[in-house]
Amino acid sequence: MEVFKADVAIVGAGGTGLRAAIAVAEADPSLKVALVSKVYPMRSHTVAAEGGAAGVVQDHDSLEYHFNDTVGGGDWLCDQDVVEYFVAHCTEELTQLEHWGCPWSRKPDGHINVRAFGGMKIERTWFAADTSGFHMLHTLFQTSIKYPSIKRFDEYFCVDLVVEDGRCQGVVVIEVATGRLTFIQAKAVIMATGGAGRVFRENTNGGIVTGDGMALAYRHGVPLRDLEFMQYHPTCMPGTGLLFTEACRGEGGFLLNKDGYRFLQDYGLGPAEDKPRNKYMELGPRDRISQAIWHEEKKGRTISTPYGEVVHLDLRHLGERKLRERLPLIYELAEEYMDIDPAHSPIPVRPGIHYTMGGIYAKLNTETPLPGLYAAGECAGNGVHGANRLGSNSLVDIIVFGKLAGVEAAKFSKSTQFSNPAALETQAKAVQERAIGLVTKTGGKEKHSVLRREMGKSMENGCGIYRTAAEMQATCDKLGELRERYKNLDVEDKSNVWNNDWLGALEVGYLLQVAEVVAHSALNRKESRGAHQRLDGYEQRDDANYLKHTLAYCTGDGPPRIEYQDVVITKSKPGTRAYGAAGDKAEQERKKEAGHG
Amino acid sequence: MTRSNAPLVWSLFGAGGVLAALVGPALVFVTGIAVPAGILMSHDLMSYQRMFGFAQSWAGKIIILAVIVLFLWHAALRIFHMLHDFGIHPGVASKLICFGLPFLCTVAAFYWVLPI
Amino acid sequence: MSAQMDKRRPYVRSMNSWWKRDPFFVRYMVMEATSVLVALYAVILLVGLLRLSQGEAAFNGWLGALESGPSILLHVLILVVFLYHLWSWFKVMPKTLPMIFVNGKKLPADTITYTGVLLAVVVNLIVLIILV
Amino acid sequence: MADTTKTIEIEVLRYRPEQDKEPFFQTYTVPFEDDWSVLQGLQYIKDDLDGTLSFRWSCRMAICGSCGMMIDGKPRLACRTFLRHYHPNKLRVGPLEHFPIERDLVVVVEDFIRKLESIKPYIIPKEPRKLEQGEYLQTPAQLEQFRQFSGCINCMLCYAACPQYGLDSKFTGPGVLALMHRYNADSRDGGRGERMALGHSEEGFWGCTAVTYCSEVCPKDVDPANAINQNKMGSAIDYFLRFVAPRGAGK
Ligand SMILES: Cc1cc2nc3c(=O)[nH]c(=O)nc-3n(C[C@H](O)[C@H](O)[C@H](O)COP(=O)(O)OP(=O)(O)OC[C@H]3O[C@@H](n4cnc5c(N)ncnc54)[C@H](O)[C@@H]3O)c2cc1C
Ligand code: SF4
Ligand code: F3S
Ligand code: FES
Repeated sequence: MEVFKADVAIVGAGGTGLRAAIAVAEADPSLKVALVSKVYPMRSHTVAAEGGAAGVVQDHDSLEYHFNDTVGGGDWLCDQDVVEYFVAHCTEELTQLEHWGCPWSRKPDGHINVRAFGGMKIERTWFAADTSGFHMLHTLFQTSIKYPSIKRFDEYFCVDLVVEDGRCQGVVVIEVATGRLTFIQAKAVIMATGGAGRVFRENTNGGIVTGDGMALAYRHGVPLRDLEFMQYHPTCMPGTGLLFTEACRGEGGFLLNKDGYRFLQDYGLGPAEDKPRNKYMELGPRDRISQAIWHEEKKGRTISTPYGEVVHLDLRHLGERKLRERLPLIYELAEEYMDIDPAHSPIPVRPGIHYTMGGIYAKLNTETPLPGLYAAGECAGNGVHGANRLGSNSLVDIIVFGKLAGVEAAKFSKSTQFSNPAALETQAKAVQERAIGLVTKTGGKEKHSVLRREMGKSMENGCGIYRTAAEMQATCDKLGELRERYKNLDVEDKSNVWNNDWLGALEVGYLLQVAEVVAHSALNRKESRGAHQRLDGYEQRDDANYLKHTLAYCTGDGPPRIEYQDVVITKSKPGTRAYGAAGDKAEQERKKEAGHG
Repeated sequence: MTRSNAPLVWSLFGAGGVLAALVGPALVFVTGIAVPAGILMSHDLMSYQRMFGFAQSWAGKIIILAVIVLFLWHAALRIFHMLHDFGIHPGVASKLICFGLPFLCTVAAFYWVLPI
Repeated sequence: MSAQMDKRRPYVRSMNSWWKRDPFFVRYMVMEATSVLVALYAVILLVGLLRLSQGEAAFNGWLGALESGPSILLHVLILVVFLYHLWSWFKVMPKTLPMIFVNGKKLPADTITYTGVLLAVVVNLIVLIILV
Repeated sequence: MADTTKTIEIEVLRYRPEQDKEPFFQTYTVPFEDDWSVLQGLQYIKDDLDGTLSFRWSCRMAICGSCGMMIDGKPRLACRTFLRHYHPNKLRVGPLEHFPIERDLVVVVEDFIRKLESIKPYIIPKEPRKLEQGEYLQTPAQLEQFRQFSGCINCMLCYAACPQYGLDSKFTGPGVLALMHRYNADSRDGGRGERMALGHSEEGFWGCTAVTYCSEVCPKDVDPANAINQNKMGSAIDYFLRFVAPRGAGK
């Protein structure tokens, strides 16, 4: 088996992985970086992000506001030390991207322009029209080419970590073009594999967002944290789940029910005004809006379509000119995919799974409990987003913590030596055999596409916007069944060259494991918080028992073991999470209280 | 990377292309259709005397040269590309044909028009 | 493992008659082919020049040849080709100019093309008027 | 989901290097909905009819650039081309032209990536700036000078459209040259001189014969033909100026 030695191996070349790679290269050009990605870097799903990235720039804004929005938005499940670090580094990282060439939209005077985003008190979302993630990713990819120490492994699929002596010492990868396996021996490994939205059926995520890194870390004993918090985005295309960015609402779009009524005012987000107002109405947080749509459906005030119930995203009043300038991609999506001209008709939308708040348990400095393994970006559960991520916080999460992971992994790799490859190679060979065994095995009966579909459906039934114990239990049972059936898999394609039937089978294996963690973590959390909302007697937030992170541990061939861990609270005591006029009132009261106390 | 010498011919190609668009149709119509067929215009327009007189003036010489030479070079580059497009890759032979001939014609044009 | 490497066997397709594959390419080739008649016209003029330099009799011979039926037909064809050249030249023009901004908006390609065509038509007419 | 009544025949070019000597067409009958893209049709084939069919895809929303292929002879993104436009006729799908076929609809793209890497596609600062100094100022008008060219999703449709690339793959090609122009035209950048050696060469701008089909097929209106051809004049001027002022503009 081929062996490649790297000081730092990075799995994933989305925004996180690329930023980490550059950070290692800048920290010490003599460190060799292996940057692995199952797709060419610019295909990574960061490319799909539309709306923008948050960083405080306006004079009347402050880090404290950004902190409060994030912690409140996360329903106080955020680790506040992490959030403090985060908000303090967003702007600097966005400026760094500007220096590297990112074409951020500008004000007439040449300064960065910012737009409003849901749940944010002040406009602080940097944007490049509505292709912000695309531009960030390409800027990072192209900049990474400058550094000769970064050796890319494009279209190499990671099948496992190699753990020896209690530390992570490398990864085993499949070269997609040849089916050949390579062992990348590394002193430190960074996981940057992105989210797991594909455990659900209707979602905004790309086909590659299959939670691979989470499952791999989990198998090696690293707990997955807070995975029950899966974000529904309220405005997705019925059927495909493609996203209409929150910026649609940031620019002033309305959400209407079947009577043309701005229903959000009935859900504590009002009063309704014509102009967008931060944290009011359509600029409320995603979880609240998705939940409101769910209630509208129950009240029979939504519109029926072949793809389910929808509400209307109304952009007509913004006018074609502004739409073409600020939301060109959205315009195109509506026109091409739905045959709708958003300047003249409202767009039917429904909630779809969008973002994985939880992930591989990582501390503030991105290290995981497994020495030598770091995690950052959407695959990490570092506690920055709590129970609900605010729009435009993720694109900064990936660069702030991507960079930090690079710096930390570089430091770690310098403090350690390569160990004797012999023992590692035995392990790597075993991994190889297992991976190849999946293809060469005959007599299986199950198709991975079938398992994937059943999983997605079951997740939607049990772990949707609102959850009950009975439904969650049914999903847990179903996932247990799928876990068993997976053992009886048959991979139809037996070839070596570009066999993505094989890779698809591996991905379904990852997905099933992550799905099980999501479902069991959800079932065990007997309260409602952020994106986890229950209808079976646990409708309230329960800080006494559940102001805690979920930690899910792998138990081998079975459901996860669930443990809990305290949330780090530094300066923001859990309060009422309110938006609209109620939010203003709550804030005033909090201030008063702080003044008295 | 070696610098391409394409700009030499390309400049002439471009100039020829513009000229062919701006005056080509009118010229073809006059010299090839209207005058010879006597439609709308009299034969006199292209009589030996008029033409000779025209070619005697410096302005005349320049116009004649510009039209003939630039048209030729405009065509030369396209023909060169076409050979390539048909799978005859740029080699000495195709360069000789595509650029050698127009070069000879250019020399000839100068040689013939200057003494007039 | 190098045995597996050999399994990769990229297949390279032929470019034979590529220009027949798409109407767009056919149009491109027609545009390129205009050059043959442009060259022919230049050569006709060049011969005229030679004849002019050889004296009146020679020149009249050339004029005579122009008056023949086939020659006139050929020139009609050449005229068509020049007109197509005119059109296609300005059709490509927007690609060859740097972007032009008017009031912060990019000048649309069609505007450039039509302006060019209009200009060419006017210049051709002026030439005609001068000559007549 | 709505009732599926319509079906369409999709002929897919298959090539499995380990068993096929050369590519051949295989026909699949696919039930579809009106809003289905060609990509969804292929996914249906892969999931339900034939798991051995290989193709690249990810975002489904015309932004990742993975799913470029020849659809009825035209280079298109499969995720942004809809089956209803072909129904009731059948539909032919093949791998992108001008690239070697790796397998089925997957082409070898290493050449493209190598080219992309070769043009220094990153800011080479005109004036270095520290993070503490904040962002470079860039007016919307300056942004407009390159914004369009920065929209390239690397889908390579333009390469499948460009016969000059097909005839001679040494030509750097539309997408990458557009990217080169994108950096040259950025007010923050001072690296034009370093990049133009390639630009001035036969492999650069001069390999283009202005076919312009590249711009026609580009799904993001990058207009690579413009990026290339607007540089020819400058390159030509530079060619001649060199003799007048040997250390002349732009090198
Ligand atoms: C449609 C959409 C719109 C969004 N809009 C916004 C927004 O406006 N603002 C915002 O802040 N956030 C937004 N987000 C969220 C944000 O884009 C993502 O959270 C973020 O980009 C994730 O980046 P990442 O680098 O962690 O992962 P990704 O970009 O997903 O990269 C993952 C990488 O891991 C690699 N990988 C995965 N598994 C393997 C394996 N087994 N082997 C090898 N490589 C592997 C992949 O190839 C890829 O390179 C949006 C998300 C979506 C889906
Ligand atoms: S220029 Fe257009 S067609 Fe070419 S790769 Fe870029 S986006 Fe695709
Ligand atoms: S198609 Fe090719 S030849 Fe030039 S204009 Fe486009 S690169
Ligand atoms: S799947 Fe991403 S461009 Fe088509």
